[in-house]
This record gives sequence, structure tokens and C-alpha cells, in this order.
Amino acid sequence: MSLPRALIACLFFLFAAPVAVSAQEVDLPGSIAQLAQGKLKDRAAKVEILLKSGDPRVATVLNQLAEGTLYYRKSDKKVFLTEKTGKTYALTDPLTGEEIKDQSKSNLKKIKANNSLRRTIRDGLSLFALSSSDPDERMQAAETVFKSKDPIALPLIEARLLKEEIAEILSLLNQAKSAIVLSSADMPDTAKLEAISILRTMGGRGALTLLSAVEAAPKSAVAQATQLAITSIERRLSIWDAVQNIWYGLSLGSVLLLASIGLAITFGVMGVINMAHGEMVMIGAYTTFAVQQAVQIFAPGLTDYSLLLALPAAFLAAGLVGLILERGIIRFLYGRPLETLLATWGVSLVLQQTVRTIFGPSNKEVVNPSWMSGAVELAGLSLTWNRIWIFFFALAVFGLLFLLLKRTPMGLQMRAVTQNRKMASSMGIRTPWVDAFTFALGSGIAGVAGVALSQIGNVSPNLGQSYIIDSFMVVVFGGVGNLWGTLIGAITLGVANKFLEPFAGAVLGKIFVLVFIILFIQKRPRGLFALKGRSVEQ
Amino acid sequence: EETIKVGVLHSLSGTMAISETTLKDAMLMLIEEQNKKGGLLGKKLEPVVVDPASDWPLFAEKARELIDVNKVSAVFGAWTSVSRKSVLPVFEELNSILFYPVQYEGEESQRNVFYTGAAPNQQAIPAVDYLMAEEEVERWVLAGTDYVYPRTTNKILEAYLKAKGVAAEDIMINYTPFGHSDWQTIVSDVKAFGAAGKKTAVVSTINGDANVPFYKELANQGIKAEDIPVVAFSVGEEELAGLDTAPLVGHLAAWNYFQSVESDANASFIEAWKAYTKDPARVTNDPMEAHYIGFNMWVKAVEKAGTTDADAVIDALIGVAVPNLTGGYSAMMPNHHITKPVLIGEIQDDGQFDVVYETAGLVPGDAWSDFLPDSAKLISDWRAPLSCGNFNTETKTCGGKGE
Amino acid sequence: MPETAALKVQSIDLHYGAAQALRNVSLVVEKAKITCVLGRNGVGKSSLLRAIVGQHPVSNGEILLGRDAITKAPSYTRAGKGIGYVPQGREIFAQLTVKENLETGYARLPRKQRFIEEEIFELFPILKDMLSRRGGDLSGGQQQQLAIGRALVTRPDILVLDEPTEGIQPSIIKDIGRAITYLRDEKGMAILLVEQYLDFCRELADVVHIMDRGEITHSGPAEDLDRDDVRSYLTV
Amino acid sequence: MISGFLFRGLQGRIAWVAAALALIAVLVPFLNLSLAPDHALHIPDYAVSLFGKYLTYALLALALDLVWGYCGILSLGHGAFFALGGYVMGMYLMRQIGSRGVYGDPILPDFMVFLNWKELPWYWFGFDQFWFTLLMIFAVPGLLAFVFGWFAFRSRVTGVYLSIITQAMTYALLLAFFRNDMGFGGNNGLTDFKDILGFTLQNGGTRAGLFSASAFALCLSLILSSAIVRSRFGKVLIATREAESRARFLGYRVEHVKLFVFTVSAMMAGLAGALYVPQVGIINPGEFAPANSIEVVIWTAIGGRGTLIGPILGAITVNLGKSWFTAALPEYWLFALGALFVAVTLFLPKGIMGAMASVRQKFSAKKSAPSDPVIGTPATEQSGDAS
Amino acid sequence: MTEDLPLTPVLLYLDDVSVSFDGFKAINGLSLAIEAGEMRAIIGPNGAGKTTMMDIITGKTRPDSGDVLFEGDMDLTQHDETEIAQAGIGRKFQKPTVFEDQTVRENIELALAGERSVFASLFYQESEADKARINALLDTVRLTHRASELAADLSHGQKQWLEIGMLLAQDPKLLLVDEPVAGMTDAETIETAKLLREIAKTRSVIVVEHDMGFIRDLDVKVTVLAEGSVLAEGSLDHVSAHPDVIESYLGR
Ligand SMILES: Nc1ncnc2c1ncn2[C@@H]1O[C@H](COP(=O)(O)OP(=O)(O)OP(=O)(O)O)[C@@H](O)[C@H]1O
Ligand SMILES: Nc1ncnc2c1ncn2[C@@H]1O[C@H](COP(=O)(O)OP(=O)(O)OP(=O)(O)O)[C@@H](O)[C@H]1O
Ligand SMILES: NC(N)=O
Ligand SMILES: [Mg+2]
Ligand SMILES: [Mg+2]
Repeated sequence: MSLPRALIACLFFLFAAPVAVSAQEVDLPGSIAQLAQGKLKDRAAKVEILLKSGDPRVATVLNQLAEGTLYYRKSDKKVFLTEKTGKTYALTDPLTGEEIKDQSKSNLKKIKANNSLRRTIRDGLSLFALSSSDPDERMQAAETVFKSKDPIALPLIEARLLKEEIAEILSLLNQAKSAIVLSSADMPDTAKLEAISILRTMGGRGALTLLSAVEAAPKSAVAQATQLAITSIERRLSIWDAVQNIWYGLSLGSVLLLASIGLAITFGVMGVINMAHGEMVMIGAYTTFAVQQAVQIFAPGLTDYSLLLALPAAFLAAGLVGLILERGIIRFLYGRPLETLLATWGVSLVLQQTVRTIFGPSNKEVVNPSWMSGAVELAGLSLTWNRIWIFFFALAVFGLLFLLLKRTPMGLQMRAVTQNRKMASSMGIRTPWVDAFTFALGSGIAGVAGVALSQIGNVSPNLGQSYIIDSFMVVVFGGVGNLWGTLIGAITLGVANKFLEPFAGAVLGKIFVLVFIILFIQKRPRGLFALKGRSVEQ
Repeated sequence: EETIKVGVLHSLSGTMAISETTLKDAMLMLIEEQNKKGGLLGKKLEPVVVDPASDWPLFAEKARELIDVNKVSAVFGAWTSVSRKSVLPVFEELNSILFYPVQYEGEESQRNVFYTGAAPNQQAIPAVDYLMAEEEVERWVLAGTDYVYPRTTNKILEAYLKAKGVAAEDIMINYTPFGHSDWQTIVSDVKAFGAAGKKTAVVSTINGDANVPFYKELANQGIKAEDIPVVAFSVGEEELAGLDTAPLVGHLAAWNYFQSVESDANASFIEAWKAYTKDPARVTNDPMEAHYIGFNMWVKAVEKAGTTDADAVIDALIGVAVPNLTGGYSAMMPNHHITKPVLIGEIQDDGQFDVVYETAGLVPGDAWSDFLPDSAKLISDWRAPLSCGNFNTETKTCGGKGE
Repeated sequence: MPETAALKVQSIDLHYGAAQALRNVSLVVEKAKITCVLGRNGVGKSSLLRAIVGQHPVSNGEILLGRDAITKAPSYTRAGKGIGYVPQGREIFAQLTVKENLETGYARLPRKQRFIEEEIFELFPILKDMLSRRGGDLSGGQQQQLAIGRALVTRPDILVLDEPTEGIQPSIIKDIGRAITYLRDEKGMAILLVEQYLDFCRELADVVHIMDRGEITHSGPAEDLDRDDVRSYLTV
Repeated sequence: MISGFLFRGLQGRIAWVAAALALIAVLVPFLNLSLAPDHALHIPDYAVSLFGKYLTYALLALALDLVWGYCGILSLGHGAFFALGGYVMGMYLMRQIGSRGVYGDPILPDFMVFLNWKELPWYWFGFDQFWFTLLMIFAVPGLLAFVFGWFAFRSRVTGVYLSIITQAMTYALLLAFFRNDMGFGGNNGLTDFKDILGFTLQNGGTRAGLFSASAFALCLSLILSSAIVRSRFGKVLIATREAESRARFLGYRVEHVKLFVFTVSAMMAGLAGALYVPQVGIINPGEFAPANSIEVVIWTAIGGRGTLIGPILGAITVNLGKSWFTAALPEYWLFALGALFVAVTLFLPKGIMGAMASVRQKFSAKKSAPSDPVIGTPATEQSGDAS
Repeated sequence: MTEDLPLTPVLLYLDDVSVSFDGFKAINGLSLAIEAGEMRAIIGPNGAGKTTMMDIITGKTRPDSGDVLFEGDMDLTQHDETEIAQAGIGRKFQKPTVFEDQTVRENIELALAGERSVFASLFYQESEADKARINALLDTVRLTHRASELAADLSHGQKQWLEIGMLLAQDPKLLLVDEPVAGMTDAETIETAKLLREIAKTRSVIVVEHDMGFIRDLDVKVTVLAEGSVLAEGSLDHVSAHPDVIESYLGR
């Protein structure tokens, strides 16, 4: 959001435009110097004065104030625009543009802003930006005006409406105009009716709020139109809310799927009650952190793609730990599944403490890459990018695993070995190798899940613990040993959770889901996709 | 060589290790520095560290061990209220001293415990005042983890807001389980709640681990501080260290200390801390400051009493004032809470807070909230002759003791 | 003189914990011959086979496959060297389909040999009908047929069968008998057969060993064995 | 008949251990209270309270072993019964506070007062009476176990499915008790207890008394459990564990068998919880945490499951280790404990009791009937067509 | 009970029973009547549905259609395994199934007839008569010398014997024996046939076997099942001559 030069250019152009009308003669150097004085709460008034000036240089100053890059020099309280270069700051005089390089932080003091000040600046500057040559800025300005409903903007919008060519911005401007029209008392009914119809097409909560606030004589055309618009919007909203909720459910389901899919191998296929599964996820998440750190040091340009590097790294790291675990401990416990619970519990304690010792006990910061930040608005839906990616990623991991298990000789060997190790060996299958591979695969997949989960939650030594119970619930609910069960189980529990949450609240909702699982198992004592027939009895 | 033992009772493993380990380190540093200054009463201080492992009954067991077996003179420890509640009878029975460094729900004043963290009136109420005055907030979301601290705080805030004329439909209260990680629904509810045209803010008493996914979801759903600010009471520098704060700039926290506070005491404390941990990136936070204050108060009281005997020190502590890290002095009051400044800070993209508001003077901690009907009647004063943690001003009896 | 012994067992002992199940057992399995082991319940027949296929370690003695000592080798190595095993109790992979059960035999085969020979389906047509049924759902006799078929998929040089006729209908027992003869005569396979079903054994075997209490008490060519003689060895 | 039945429990090693427990129930309070602190045989207060707690853990582990070791029901939710017993006792202790609470309310516990509750919820009635409390200590966990077991066993939920739904049960209770609206003090739980049956809790004598009660409770439960497993019913239990459906074909009503032990075991766990709470001074929803229940399983496994003495030894050993490590190696104790678990699994597959048995076997040539049953094969390894 | 109903001496009556698994008809309109005191041999190709039939009788599998009546009025399809066992139907499985973690003696003890309720078994005291009976049974199945060993340590054939012992201990009215002589030597097979004939004097028995010598020794009426229904019925000689039986079962 940093202020581009383009804005300044267009402000020059603006001098001839209506804003200039409201521009006042202001003592610029004095007012700017004033910013460095006094308390934060008095600063708003000074900003207002500067905004009135209409001077293009003011926009830069105010933007930097909002961004927190406006400083004054301690020695003489002179205000500067700053740019951090390495460890030092380059100072620019806001009025003369004169530059001073290599200033140390200790000579400077930041001029603070708070939210309300930033809001004042944003609203004020949006008036300028309405005519910016950068479409993105015009778009943002229109949105800001829609929120601020500042009547001053009305003539500016109308001027711009005549020139605007981009349809999207055009409609935003119309919406902003409607917002202003509806929230001002003295507008003609025709204008109001037009505004209502625009808002009706726009839909959404913002429109609804504006419409609900419309004051009109009962039974008047305006009142009726308003009422109709409100009903129409509400109906649409309720549909979109339901769809949105399904998406939340799917998204939660995909997180559950990721968390449990490795367990579907180590526990579901191999029968190892793997209490260290969560820690494999944790290892994946810490690998992501480590890779990100390394990328930031060695190839800062690739930071946005460090997740892609983290995927194989996490698979290998967690897989390797899994391999060591299998060769060192698990292999002595085949045929004694309950003992695997004890041993892997011990391993999970050790792994947690190891991570705590190496990385420290507190959360680690894993940055969301830009392509996983923010949301996409799709009709009435708001889908956040990280959830979208995770959803498809989970499906992809599931698909690959499914193919591996069902369609490859290795998959067949894995299943044979876990069903009857001795006989598999007598069929010529290298059981130790298959065991090690299978466990490492399950662990590696848990690690890969950790990469994804680091994007939405904590990366801390406790990370594994927060997923382990849910993972077991999913695998068991779906039916142990059935990969489809894990998929459908995860999605079902996710959606069920999200449908209960609005009624019951998050806490009771979760309790209901647990009770649901308990009751469901009564109906299907071997899970959703129970293996049937003689082969499983006893 | 005879030493004075100091117990450090913070979880180094389990769910709370994430917060408490730092406090253990801080205590070790404070003790080491005191020893460099020549110790106390001519003796060296010796820390005794145990790990209660985020397991509440284990807190009680370890407290007993520290006092009974290790014979410590005072204990610095606990974070969650339940861990404090768990050790409380032990300190009472064995008559020892506990310094508790974390903001909490209040409604307690015990002879053997000194509360150096904030009571609700030292954190929550000023924060709401700020939002009303500065941000002109009219609609409130009180979001918390479902446990006693948020429940009590929100109860107090609800009463306070209503007293200030906020309508019931302009308050939304929401509780989530510990470690809640899927915030999609709640954040979108907040968004909808805030779209009603009135300026809306979120007052968050969300605990520890649940914060990272909460803020990530806030950022991704595009809730900006300028539109719907979130003010948190449990998010400090340590918590922010696990987050990309760039999208969160402008969201708020209310504490009695921020690392960014500019004072000489703070500057040297931070320097010492970074040197002690050998980590230039290590941050400081409010509970650390509370330990800093509590420890210095204890040192001063022991010097004043000339002994580490618990009774003498407990009496000596009241009235002791030591420098805090924000540039003033904090004093121990007769209700075993301390005076503190209240600061509101905005999150910056470097993971620090920028102080945007500070109370004019120090706010004394109120053990018994004035906004809860049954609590409003109570006062605490551990000085003779009252010597009571919950004196009922109406019946003129000491609640807990007057039978 | 060419080596005619496919497998040599040289004075092995086998223990289950403290209990000894085999004492000083020696035996030779010749190429292209059917060697039959007879004995009452619990005398150690299955234990002997387990020792040979590597499912239970021996405490003493040696096992030679051709000239290689395989005494300590794991089962999969032995399978890889050509020992096919049909265990007592069938040991079907219950959750795998019939087809997958058969395909587990591919593990030791080079890629281009990974197919199921038509002969197997000719011998056990039922398997072809039930390719996609789960192994565990088959009837007892069907499972027995699957177990034999599965062992044949690996194209073994030595086929080790533990009471293969158990639970199988008479007509198929006859087929199995024919098949075993065919494997010996046409493929030169060495066959080691444990049986209780005396007539079956007498009809097929070239060499017969009789076990009692963990020892081989009598050995000799099949034609030398008198029916009543054997009966007397086998009575309780 | 009952006494004859119990007497059957008092055989062999069990008799010795029961006698030892009865002895320490008497001796420890004596050595703690009547000897001067510097006397060589004096037992310090700290040790009394510590071991009093361990005894309740041991009782919990014993209860679990009855269902897991003997009947093959791996309950990952036994902590729930323990916690419920604890809450029942906690409610009694809360009501004993009376008007001595901080707000001086004669009826309402403090946490209700400050959250503005106006009256006592119905489910808090009766807990001012000790006899009622005593009844509830058994009735509440017993009833939950009965209802839960009734459905689960009738539906033939077995194996991991059963384990996981017991985990779901305790997890749901955890979340429910965390809720302040439930009226059990939320996360802070029930605290600030003053006295039990008129005896001040912060008094050495009371603590010694509670220690004694715990030792006796363990002693009696041990005898009862031993009587159960030595009866023909005990053999049915093992038969059920091994081949449930085979037992059905013999005419045993397996679901009743399971329901009976599950309920008895839950009651024992409830008793353990009830004795635990006054000794540690707090009960909070954390006791419902699934990890707690898993730990109980681990104590049992370490001691040796399917033996009655094993779980007692296991509970005490692991907790002693934990108490010691958390003070001696506060930053590294998880390594030690984790390694211990792994080592026990690898080197003592049948736990401490199994190791002791094999040592004994080495000395005595004659092999006795094994008392440590082998753990069953996993479901995935079973094949074949019979039952 | 059978004395009361001399006109309907049918102990077990399967009426037009069918069951299918995933569309495969394992039992197809099967009807069969076993009289009180009768021993019946059942033969038939692998997969004919013999074991499935036993599963249906003992409550393990619910038929899709048809009735199974025991003692005239008890519809077995409405009862579970426990009730059916308590009503007096005992079973030996095709694959020997014993309690491997318990001793041979305990296995017999568990099977011993008597009250099965929780409280009865809690307070059960072994009587002299019971003890004698257990010893006698151990003798019968020739496992006395291994009585105190774990059943897991028995060989395959020994487990077969143990299971027969358990079946006898149960003292049922109807015994279902699935391939009792699989894995036994010829001599043992003869012994078993004798034993079964002895048992059949006092109760009904259904035997499934593939060993024709054994069936001949039993010398009873034979039912041939094929593809889930009755193919032929009569004496062994009669059915052996049946061309379909030769074709699908005996072979040439
Ligand atoms: N896993 C085992 N553990 C302990 N003892 C065993 C085990 N398997 C077999 N035995 C014992 O070893 C002896 C030999 O058993 P094995 O199975 O080799 O007999 P077998 O000759 O094959 O008998 P069958 O004809 O009944 O199959 C028997 O006494 C048996 O009880
Ligand atoms: N659960 C099931 N799912 C699919 N098919 C099944 C199932 N149970 C049995 N079958 C099939 O039903 C048929 C009858 O099986 P059953 O075990 O009753 O045969 P059987 O007559 O006992 O044979 P055998 O003599 O080989 O023991 C077989 O073809 C079998 O594959
Ligand atoms: N006291 C608290 N923050 O739990
Ligand atoms: Mg055998
Ligand atoms: Mg069959």
C-alpha cells in the first residue's frame, strides 16, 4: 500500500479538478512540523488541516504517517519521510525532496499513528485517489468511500463516473454513490430509488445495512423498494451463508484429512497405534520453518516459494524419523499392537522435548506466501486462499496415496505384509523393507501434512498433540484400514462440525460431534466403511 | 555455604511450556544478577527449578516439595489461574510466599500470595475505555476461550458496557474451546456483526495457542484494524513472535508493559535479557516485568525485615515500592496487588507494540471487582488489624473467616 | 555325478520356548521326486516345514538348498531361492482379493514373468470364478485351493505342502494328486508333502518318512512301505 | 457367600500384598504422626501426601487392568470415571465450606457467586451429606459406565473402536466440564476446600487419615479384584478377551460379562478419584484429558497387565519417576520418561511383573501355569473362516 | 421335550432358507430336517454352503429369508449366538477355535454345562462331579498329559481334539461338527467316528466332512449340498452313485 509516485502525478492533475475547490491556503511547513509535536490524540486535528491543503506532497506525508515510516529528528524535531536501507535510514525532506542518507535509528523518533488517525488519513486520501490513474487505487478509493459515506465525495464520484472506463470500478463508484445518497437526508426520491436498485443488485451485508437504515415515509415508493430490496438480499444471503458453511465444513474436513491421512497408513494399514503421529506432523511443520529460514538467508527472492521446497524436505525429514522409529523400535513390536501405544507414546514425549530443546518452547513464525494470503470473493462467497490450497492439496495427497496403495505392486505388498507378515515373507516379499517403507511413508505423509498445517495454526512443540485425538477419531470413524473411510470420515466430521457450530457454539458443537461419533459407532461398530464378511469377524 | 533458596515453579513441558519457560529463564537471570550484586542478607540466592509440566495437581505437589523438602524462602511461579488455585492451599498450610506474575480474573486475595500481574481493572476496563473514546466503538464482540479468566473478565466488561449505555444487541459474546484452531465461522460471524453500520471492535480474551490461527484467519478474511480492531489481553510479544504480523498492524493489546516502552530501566533490562539468553532476537513481555517487580519487591522486603521468615516478609512487603520498567514505581498494596500503569499498544509489523495510550497515573489493582454485585462489597487489607482478604463492608465481617 | 538333492536338512533341532519339537532330524528332498512325511498329531511335521521355509528358527543343525546353507536366511530369501510353501491353516491374506492373494507371489519374479499361469486356473477353476472375492470370505476348501495356487504362482523349484488335502472335496484331491505328479514329472519340481491321508501319500510319494515325537523314526522308498506297517507307526 | 467369595481372593501373592497394604495403612500414619521429625523412622508429611496420591493412582490402574488386562477392553477413558468420582467428592467438599467462602454465601460456592448465579443447580443438592456423597462416588461413575457399556457392548463395539469412543467420551466430558455454564467451576474446577467430615484438610492428621483410607481402599479393591479373577467368572473374562465370539457360542452372554466388569471397574476408579481430590486439594476438568487416561494405560502396561499387582507397581513406579525427574531434571525429564517407556516395551514386554516372573522362572526349574497372558494378535493379522 | 411331542420328532427344521453375500447366493432355498437323536452327515463341494448353513443355525449369520426352527417352536433366526448356545446347540468350527491363552483344562472347564450368568460364574465352586467330568473328558480327547499347558501350544490336530472335548462338555442337544477329522491320522479318524456314534445315541449330531472313509464309518443318512441347496439325500452308497454327486463332488 505504499504510496506510488503515480498518485502524486495525478494529484497535480487534480488541481484543476473539483478538489481544488475545497483546497485551502495552509502553512504547509508549519503544519507538517506540527505533526512532531504534542500527543497522539491531538494529531487528528493537524491531519485534517493538512488534508484540506490539497497539496500533493501532503499525500506522501500522510501516507507515511499511516504506514509508520514518518519520523522526526530528535535534535531539531524536523519531520522526514524515511526509507529503511539495511540498518540505516534514508531521510527525505517532505517539502524539498532533499535526501539525507545513512542515519541511525537512535537519532530518530517515529511519529505515531493509531487506527482512528489512519482511518482519517485513508478516508481523506481516498478523495484524491478517486481520480488516480492506477485502477487498483481507484478501486480501493471507491470502496473506502462506500464505507465512509462521506458526502464531500459525491461531486468527485460524479465527475469520475463520466470518465471511468473500467466496468468493475464503475459499478463500485455507483455503489459508493448510492451509499452516500441513501445516508444523506436531503436527496430526491428518484436518486434514492436508483440507489436502492443499485444496492439491491450489489447485495451483501454492506448493502443490507445501508438499506435497513433508510428512512422513508411508510408506504412510499422508497419504503416499498427498500423493503423489496431487503427481502431479496436477505434471501440471497441465507443461501450463500449455507453454501459458505458447506465450504467451511469441507475446509475443516480437508484439514482433518491431512492430519489423519498419515495415520491411516501407520495405524489403519499397519495396525501400529502410533501416538507419535502428531509429532511427525510437527516435524513437518518445523521443517517448513527451517526451510523458510534457510531460504530467507540464502535465496530471499524465493521466499514466496519456500513452501514448495518444504514439501519434499518435510516428507524426507518425517519419513526419516519414521524409518528410524520403525527400524529401532516398532519392528520388534509387530503382533503386539498395544505395546506400540506405549513405545510410541514414549517416542512422542522425546520428540516434543527434542524440538523444545532445539527450537525453544514458543511458537515459530511460518509466513504465508502471498499466493496463500487473502481471500477470493466468489459471488456471495469469501474463500480464503490458504484454505483453498489446503483443500486441493489434501485431495491430491489422498489421491496419490490411494493410487500407490491400490494400484502398485508396492501397495499390494504393503497390504499383504501388514495382514500376515510371516506368510508374506514366505511369498518372497522382503517384509523388513516393506515394513520400513510403509512406516516411513505414513510418517512422511504426516510430515507433508505438517507443511500445510503450519499455514493455518501454531508451529510449536505442542502442535502434534492438538491433532492426535482428532486424527484417531477420523480414522476410526471412517473404518480402520479403509482409505475411503478416512476421506469420507474427515469430510463428514468437518461438515457436521460446521453445521453444529452456528447453533450450538464452538464448544457445544464439538461436544455434539463427539457424541455423534459415539452414537454412530453403535450403529456401525466398525466405522463408516466397515470391512465386511467373514474375514474380519473376530 | 548457606544460601537462600528461591523456588521457580513454571511449566517447562506440556501445553503451558510455551508461555512459562520464558519466566523460568527470567527468574534465573534476576537471581543471577542479584547474586552479582552480592546476594541477599550476605548470602547467595540459589534457584530451585522444578517442572510442574502443565499438570495442575503436580503444581501442588511440586509446591509442597519446594517448601517442605527444599525449604525455599519464596516461590515465583504459576501462570494459569487453575495452577494458582491448585498451589494456594499448600502455601497457606505451609505458610510460604508465592509471587504470581500473570494477569488474571481477580476475585482473590490470599495472605501468602502476591499478585504482580494485572487485575481486570488494570487491563480490561482501560482498554474498553480507550476504544470508546479513541475509536468511537459502539458495538462489541467479547470473544474468549471458555474458562474462568475470560468468563469473569467478560462478565465485568458486560456490566461495564451496559452501565455505559451499550445496548444488549450490540454485544456479542462468544466462547471457544482451548486450542481452538478452526476460526472460519467465528471470524465470518464477527465480520457480519461488524457490517451492521456501527463501529465494531473485538475484545479478545482468547488464550495462548488459539491466537495464532485466530489472527491468521482474521488476516486472511481481510479484517483490518482500521475497520474492526481487536484488542487482546493475552497476546504479548512472545505470542506475536509466532506470527507474521504484517497483516495485523493496528490491532491492539492492553498490558502494563511493552518491550517497546522507552525507559532506561527497560533498556538495560532488555539488554541484560538478550545477553543472558544469548539471543539478540529474544523478546520481553509483561509477565516478565511482573516477575521483575515481584522479585525486587521481595528482595527489598527481605532486606527490610532482615530475615526470610515468611511472616516477617509478608508484613514487610506491603508498602514496598520498586521501579517498574515503564519508568515509574510500582508499590505493593495492602490487598497484595500492585500499582501499575496501563498501556494500550498497537501491533507493528516487526512484532512489537507501539504504545498509543497510557493511563495518566498508576492504577491500583483491585482484587474484588466493582462491577460484580457480590464482589463490589468486598475489600482486602492484609495489614493488622483487619488482616483480611475479603472483608465485607456491609456486614463488617471477614467473609472467609467470620463464621 | 549331478547333484540330485534339492534340499538337505541336516540334524536339526527346534524349540518352542523350553519345549523341543524337533530332535536331530535329517532329511533329503530330491529333485523331481515327491517326498512325503507322515506322523500323528503333534509329532512335529509342521515344525519341520516351518524350519525349512524359515518361519521358525532352528536351534541346531543345517539346512542346505542345493549347495547354499540357508539355515539362517529369512523366509523371503528362501522363497526367492525357489521354495514355495502351502502352510497348514491356509494363511490366506483375508482382506486381499483372490487375485491379489495370487499376485503376492510376484514378489520374487522378474517383471516379465509377472502373470498367473493358466495351469493354475485349470487346476482350480473356482479361483478364476472368484478372482475379485476377498480371500477371507472363501470357504475352507476354496481357501486351501487358493493357498496351493498362490504357492504355484511363484514358480517354485521346491514345493512344500502341509496337509494340502485338508478340507478339500474328493474330486479336487484327485486333481491335486494329478497336479503334483505333473509338477514332478513335467517341471522336475521337488515336492515335500506332509500328509495324514495315507492313501493319498502312498499313491504319490517316491520317498516316505515317518515321524514320531520330534524324530524321524522310519524312512524309505514308498513302494517298500507296507500299509499295515505304516498304520502301526501311526496308531495312537 | 460373599465372604467366602472374597476369601478366595486372598490367595498366594495377593494375600501378602493385601496384608502389606493393610500394614502400611496403619503404620505410615503412626510413623508420620507420632515420631519426632528427626527420628530415623519418621515419615515426612511430604512423603505421606505424595504416596497417598500414588495409592489412588494405583487403585485407578488396578481398575483399568480389570477391564483391560483381563477382559481385553482397552478403555482410553478411564480417567473420566476417576474424575467423576473426584468431582463428586469435590462437590461435597465445596458444600462443606458453607459460609466460609470468600463471599460468605452459605449455599453457593464462590465461583457461582461471582458469575452471578442466584441459586444452586439441582444436581448440587444432597452433596452436603456425606452418605449421599459416598453413594454418588460409586453411583455416578458406575451409572455412566453402565449406560455407556450397555450400548457399546450390546452393539458389539470392540477393539480400537471401543477404545476410541471411550476416548471420545472423556474428551466430550472434558469440554463439557470446561464450560462454565455447566456449574462445576469451569477450568478452575473446584478448589479452596476446607474440611472433610469435620477434619481440617490442611492438617497432618487428616492427611495421614486420607493416606490410610487410600491404602485400605486399595487393599480391599485388590482383594475384590483377585476374587473376581480367580472365580470362574475370571476365566470367562479371559475367554472374552481372547475369543469373544467363541465365548458366545459356548453360551456366555458376553455383553453382560463386559458390562459387569466395566461398571465395577468404573466404580473403583470413581473411588480412587474421590480419595485423590481431598489429598491434592483440587479437581479440574484437566483430569478428563485423554492424555491422562492414556497414562493410566501406560502405568498398567509398565507394571504388567493381566496381573493384579503389576498395575499397582506400575502406577507407583512411573509416578515416582515423574516426581523425581521433574525435580532432578526439570528440562530433560521427558527424555528420561520417554526413554523409560520405550525401554520397558522393548526389554520388558510383559512389564515389571513379567520380568520378575521370568527371573523367578530361571531359578525354579519347574514351569508354573503362566499368569501373564500373552497379548492377542491384531485384528489385521487374523485370517481364516472360523468364528 | 421330544418325549412330549412324539408326533413331531423333528429337532431342527430349516425351511426354504436363503442367504447371499454381495449378490452371491451361498444358500439357496435350503430345506432340511434333523430328527431328535439323529446323526446326519453332510457332504458337498467346497463352497457348497455347509459352513454357512452352520453359521445360520448358530446365529452367526442371519438368513435373508426362510425359517430355522429348533425343537418345533424356537425360531433360531430371531435369537443370537448366546441364546442359541444356551438352548442346546453346540458347535465345532472348521478351523479349530479354542481359548489359546488358557490351559487345556480351563478350556474344558469353560465349556462345561451349567448356569452361565455373571453371578453364577462369580460364585461358582467346582464340585467333585464337575471335576470328575472334566477329567473324564480330558481322557476322552487324550489330552490329560497336557491339561495344564496353554492351548496355544497344541498342534493343529490336538486343537481339533480339544475342541471336540469342549463340545462334549457343553452337553448340547444338537452338535454341529464341521470337518472334525481334518488333520487327523486314519487311526484317529476311526476313533472320532466311534466317539461320534457314541454321542449320537443320546443326542442329535450334524457332521460335515470330506473324508469318505469317515462318513462310511459313521454309517448314517447323508445329505449332499451343492450350490446352496440339497442335491441328493440318502445312504452313502445311494448318494455316491448319483451322477451329479460324482460329477461335482467325488470325481472320477
Ligand atoms: N507355537 C507353538 N508354541 C509352542 N508349542 C508349539 C507351537 N506349535 C506347535 N507346538 C508344539 O510342538 C509340537 C509339534 O507341533 P507341530 O505343529 O509340528 O505338529 P504336527 O506334527 O504338525 O501336528 P498336526 O498333525 O496336528 O498338525 C506339538 O506338541 C505342539 O503342541
Ligand atoms: N461373507 C462372505 N462374502 C462372500 N462370499 C461368501 C461369504 N461367506 C461365504 N461366502 C461364499 O459362500 C460359499 C459357501 O461357503 P461355505 O463356507 O459355506 O462353504 P462350505 O460348504 O463350508 O465349503 P468347504 O467345504 O470348502 O468348507 C462359498 O462360495 C464362499 O466363498
Ligand atoms: N490468569 C490467566 N490468564 O489464566
Ligand atoms: Mg501340522
Ligand atoms: Mg466349510
